[in-house]
Amino acid sequence: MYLFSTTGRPPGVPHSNGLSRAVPAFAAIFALSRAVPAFAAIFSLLQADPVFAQAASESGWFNADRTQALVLGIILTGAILLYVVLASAGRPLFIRKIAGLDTVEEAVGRATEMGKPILYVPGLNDMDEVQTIASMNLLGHLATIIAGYDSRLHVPVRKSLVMSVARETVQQSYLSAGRPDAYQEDDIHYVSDAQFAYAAAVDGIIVREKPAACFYLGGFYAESLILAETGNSIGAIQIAGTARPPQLPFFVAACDYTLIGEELFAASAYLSKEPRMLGSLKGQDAGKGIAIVFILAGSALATLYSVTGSETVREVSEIVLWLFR
Amino acid sequence: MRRRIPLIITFIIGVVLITGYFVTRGPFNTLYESFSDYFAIITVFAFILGGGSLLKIHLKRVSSRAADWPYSVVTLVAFLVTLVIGLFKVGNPGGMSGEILASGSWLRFMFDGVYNPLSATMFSLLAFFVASASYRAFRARTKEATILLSAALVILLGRTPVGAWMTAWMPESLAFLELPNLANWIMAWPNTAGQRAIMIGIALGVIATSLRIILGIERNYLGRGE
Amino acid sequence: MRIPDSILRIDRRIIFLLIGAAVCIPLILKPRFQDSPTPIVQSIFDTVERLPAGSRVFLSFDYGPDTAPELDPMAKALVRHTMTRGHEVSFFTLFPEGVGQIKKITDNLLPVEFPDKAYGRDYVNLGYKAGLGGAINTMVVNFRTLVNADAEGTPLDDLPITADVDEMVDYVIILSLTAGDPGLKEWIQFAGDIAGIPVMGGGTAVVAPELYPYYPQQLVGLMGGLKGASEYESALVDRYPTYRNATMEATMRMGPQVVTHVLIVLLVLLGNLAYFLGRSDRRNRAGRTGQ
Amino acid sequence: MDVTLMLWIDAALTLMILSFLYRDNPFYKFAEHLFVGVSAAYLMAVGFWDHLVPNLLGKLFPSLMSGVVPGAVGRSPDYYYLIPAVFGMLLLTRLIDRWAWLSRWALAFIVGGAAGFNLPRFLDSDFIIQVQSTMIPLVVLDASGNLLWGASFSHVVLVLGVICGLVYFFFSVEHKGALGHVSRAGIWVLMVTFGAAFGYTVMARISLLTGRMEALGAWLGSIF
Repeated sequence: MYLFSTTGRPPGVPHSNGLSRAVPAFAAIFALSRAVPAFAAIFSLLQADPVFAQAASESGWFNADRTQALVLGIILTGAILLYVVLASAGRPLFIRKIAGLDTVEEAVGRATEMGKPILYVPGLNDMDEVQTIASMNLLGHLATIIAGYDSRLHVPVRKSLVMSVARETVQQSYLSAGRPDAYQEDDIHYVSDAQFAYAAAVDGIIVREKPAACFYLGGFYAESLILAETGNSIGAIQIAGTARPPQLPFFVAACDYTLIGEELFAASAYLSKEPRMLGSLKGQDAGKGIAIVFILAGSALATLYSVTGSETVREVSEIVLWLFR
Repeated sequence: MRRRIPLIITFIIGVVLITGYFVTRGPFNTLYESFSDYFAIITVFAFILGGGSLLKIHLKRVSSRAADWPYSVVTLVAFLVTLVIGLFKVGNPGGMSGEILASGSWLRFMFDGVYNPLSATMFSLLAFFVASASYRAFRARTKEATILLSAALVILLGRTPVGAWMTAWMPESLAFLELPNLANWIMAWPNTAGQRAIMIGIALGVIATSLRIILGIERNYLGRGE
Repeated sequence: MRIPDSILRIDRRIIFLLIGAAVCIPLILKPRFQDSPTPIVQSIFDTVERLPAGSRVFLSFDYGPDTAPELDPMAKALVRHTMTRGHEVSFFTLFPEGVGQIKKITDNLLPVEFPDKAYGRDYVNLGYKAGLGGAINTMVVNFRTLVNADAEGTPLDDLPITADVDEMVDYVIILSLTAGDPGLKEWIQFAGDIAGIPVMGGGTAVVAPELYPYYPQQLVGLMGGLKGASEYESALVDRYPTYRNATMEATMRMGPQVVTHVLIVLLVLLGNLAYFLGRSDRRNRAGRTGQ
Repeated sequence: MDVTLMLWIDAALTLMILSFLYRDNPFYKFAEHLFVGVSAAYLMAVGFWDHLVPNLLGKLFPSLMSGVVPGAVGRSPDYYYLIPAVFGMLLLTRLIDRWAWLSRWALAFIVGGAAGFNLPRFLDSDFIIQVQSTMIPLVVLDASGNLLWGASFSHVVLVLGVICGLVYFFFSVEHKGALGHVSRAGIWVLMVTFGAAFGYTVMARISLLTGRMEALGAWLGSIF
């Protein structure tokens, strides 16, 4: 069983302040509204605008076509928020095992035995992409494992911002593993912003250094197949993951393990044990549950109607399916 | 200041845009219309930022004589020349009020003569790599990979007339097994099912991420530290 | 070295040469293949066909030169079809590179094949707008805020074709040729599902599979890659035999497509054969040495 | 511009890039760096003239811009557009190290904007309507009430396929027992999907090469 309890909380944050700790925007607005009465000012300005004043006086503000979206939106966002707040408050949330993550340790061990490096490619995107953020979490975890062994971690990157975040992350991991001496800053380096130049350079690294394990985790584009093929040809253990569906076939076919779409984010939450990520994931699962239940109910009713042609069934289904129009 | 203001901006923009979706009129709707327009304008500045960063990176490389610095000179010259041609509409028959890519303008030449072959050829390289990857890396190693490969082969053959020739001998009663029909069926049903499952999953992921961003729970995009 | 291993280790430049040959030879020999439209393509054709003459059509070129070989044939087929049917077409793009793609049509195709069609009356170029999905949103909530003039800067009111266009819903259909992000997905999310304007179009073969879940509820029809374009061309030639002698690019390009597909299938099969033979070979050897 | 000259430049640049297939070399590097420079400037120029000039400058400074924006003649300035102008300038502060933190304000606008746009649209188009489109009868009958085997089978594949796929992406439950089997079926559906995606991707890449080879053919044709 993989139960994570998240009892630790940052120092200096009182436990009672649960909501505004979980939701920093509220905290920021509360703080600001105490200091600067800008909001009141903005809104009084808006009221003075004749366009606003006229628009406000008309009736029928709500777009009735979107009632269902509103109801479902409230349910879904409510579920996500609820779990985020619960997780932040220290409630343990379960998350399933993700295939591939268990092999990480084995892959690192093998690399150490063979005296070969480990290659980590964090994808093409910059830090504004969720996939890159997830990738950095995974890199941090991997670095902690590597620090325990004696192997080299090589991280070529495409964006300078990603490079600085990756360096910070890896250094932190080595530090927490008690091996700050093993950290080599130059092993995490910028290559090129150009897609194919980057791919060609990483290709060259794979062929020359023959890493024992290659990790491709993050947002990948057309270069995915070039990297996966080359890694495959030197016989490295390959673990890949991306949330970009067009690139998944190449990873699935050429790598030993592939994290498919959301699994990348789940893996990052699974390893980082970040309560808000875990809570959010749980809330998304609630959404999938809603989808499954309604698909089952909807198809069952549609089938029943198609077979019986009964008006009653149709009426019942209309009530049940109102939420999905 | 450095942390709070961005969180508040994100919150206000996010809330206004979501509310504007449900509300048809009133101040929120006016704000919604304006923010939507402003959003588009600000994204243009991202191109300018892109050009600026490019200039900065390559100037640095040239001045520090980094490896391959002469190529940075190529980038710089290409960038500046194209920029001047584009911003001043050099050679444009309509002058400064002419259409940006008007026939005869120098920018049109840069687009048709330089940009077009470079970008098209860059992508066509993938045809070679995809073939080589198919040969060297696509193995039916596991049950999953076998399913993937089988579906891929049906699509590859079924989407060309070869597939029709290969299975033309099939009796009428088995017409649905002819490769083109099988390929179309895979696209219409199992592919739709799989894509839809992924789509619903991604939609929930986007909803959760957007919510976390608007509420300031997710703020990695602001960078770490100060 | 055993035979399977040597087959697996061939220099990949040999495969590159094979692919090059598989593309070039059919281009020289020019074989022509008969195609027929699948329902998902036919429904686009039927929609364009059924619209009353003079319908206002919005055609967005959401791609650049990198994917032009797939999407240009679709653009040409759609322009030929809409012009033949007498629709009024507004060209637009969400890609800066799309500006050049539009110009290829307005400079090279329209004046040659449709000399009687006039700019500003039968078609107009609205140019490029930034903002991705946000741009579409602005057009839906207030069209004139975003688009107040054509690409030359002429105000919309001064052009007969757009003088009456005040809102996005003044267009009866939105067509997009999609290379990625933004494209048909955004047109569906921000315009089709919101304003109720039917959306259809074409996508590169890379993006097409992802768009299938929208069909047929949210997406009227979809041309997927060169094959989809070739199907549309065949539908067009079938209905309007005058086009029988026009250059049908997608149909022409299907020749290399056929040969390379077969080559790649053979490569995959050969690679797997060598892999499995080599694997049992390796296993036997390992058994003999007692490892 | 001279057509023959264009063909030659086109062919030369195409061959420079293709030379990468043999191995990385100075010609490829030259072409690649040229591409990076030209494309960045092209994006800026088109973004400036097609969007910034009519949609920002024309609204802020109509009289100044009347030469290039005919529609701006006689309009009075709309000062609300100072808001996007300021945010845009803030975005550019990232280029100056000391002020770079200010660009977060503009980034916050873009990220918040994307989040605000996406949340309701993905909810509606990619969640609600997708669920609704999957609520289809598992048994399809024709007009006279006979069972249509093919159509019914397809419907079952779609409904069960979506459900199994969704179960695979369930993270808060262990995939054991019955759920494990469903999730396993889900991964198979996903594999068929990826197979289709692979086939289509191959198709796409080949098409692009065909286009390039045609261009080279035109060049060769002009020589011989």
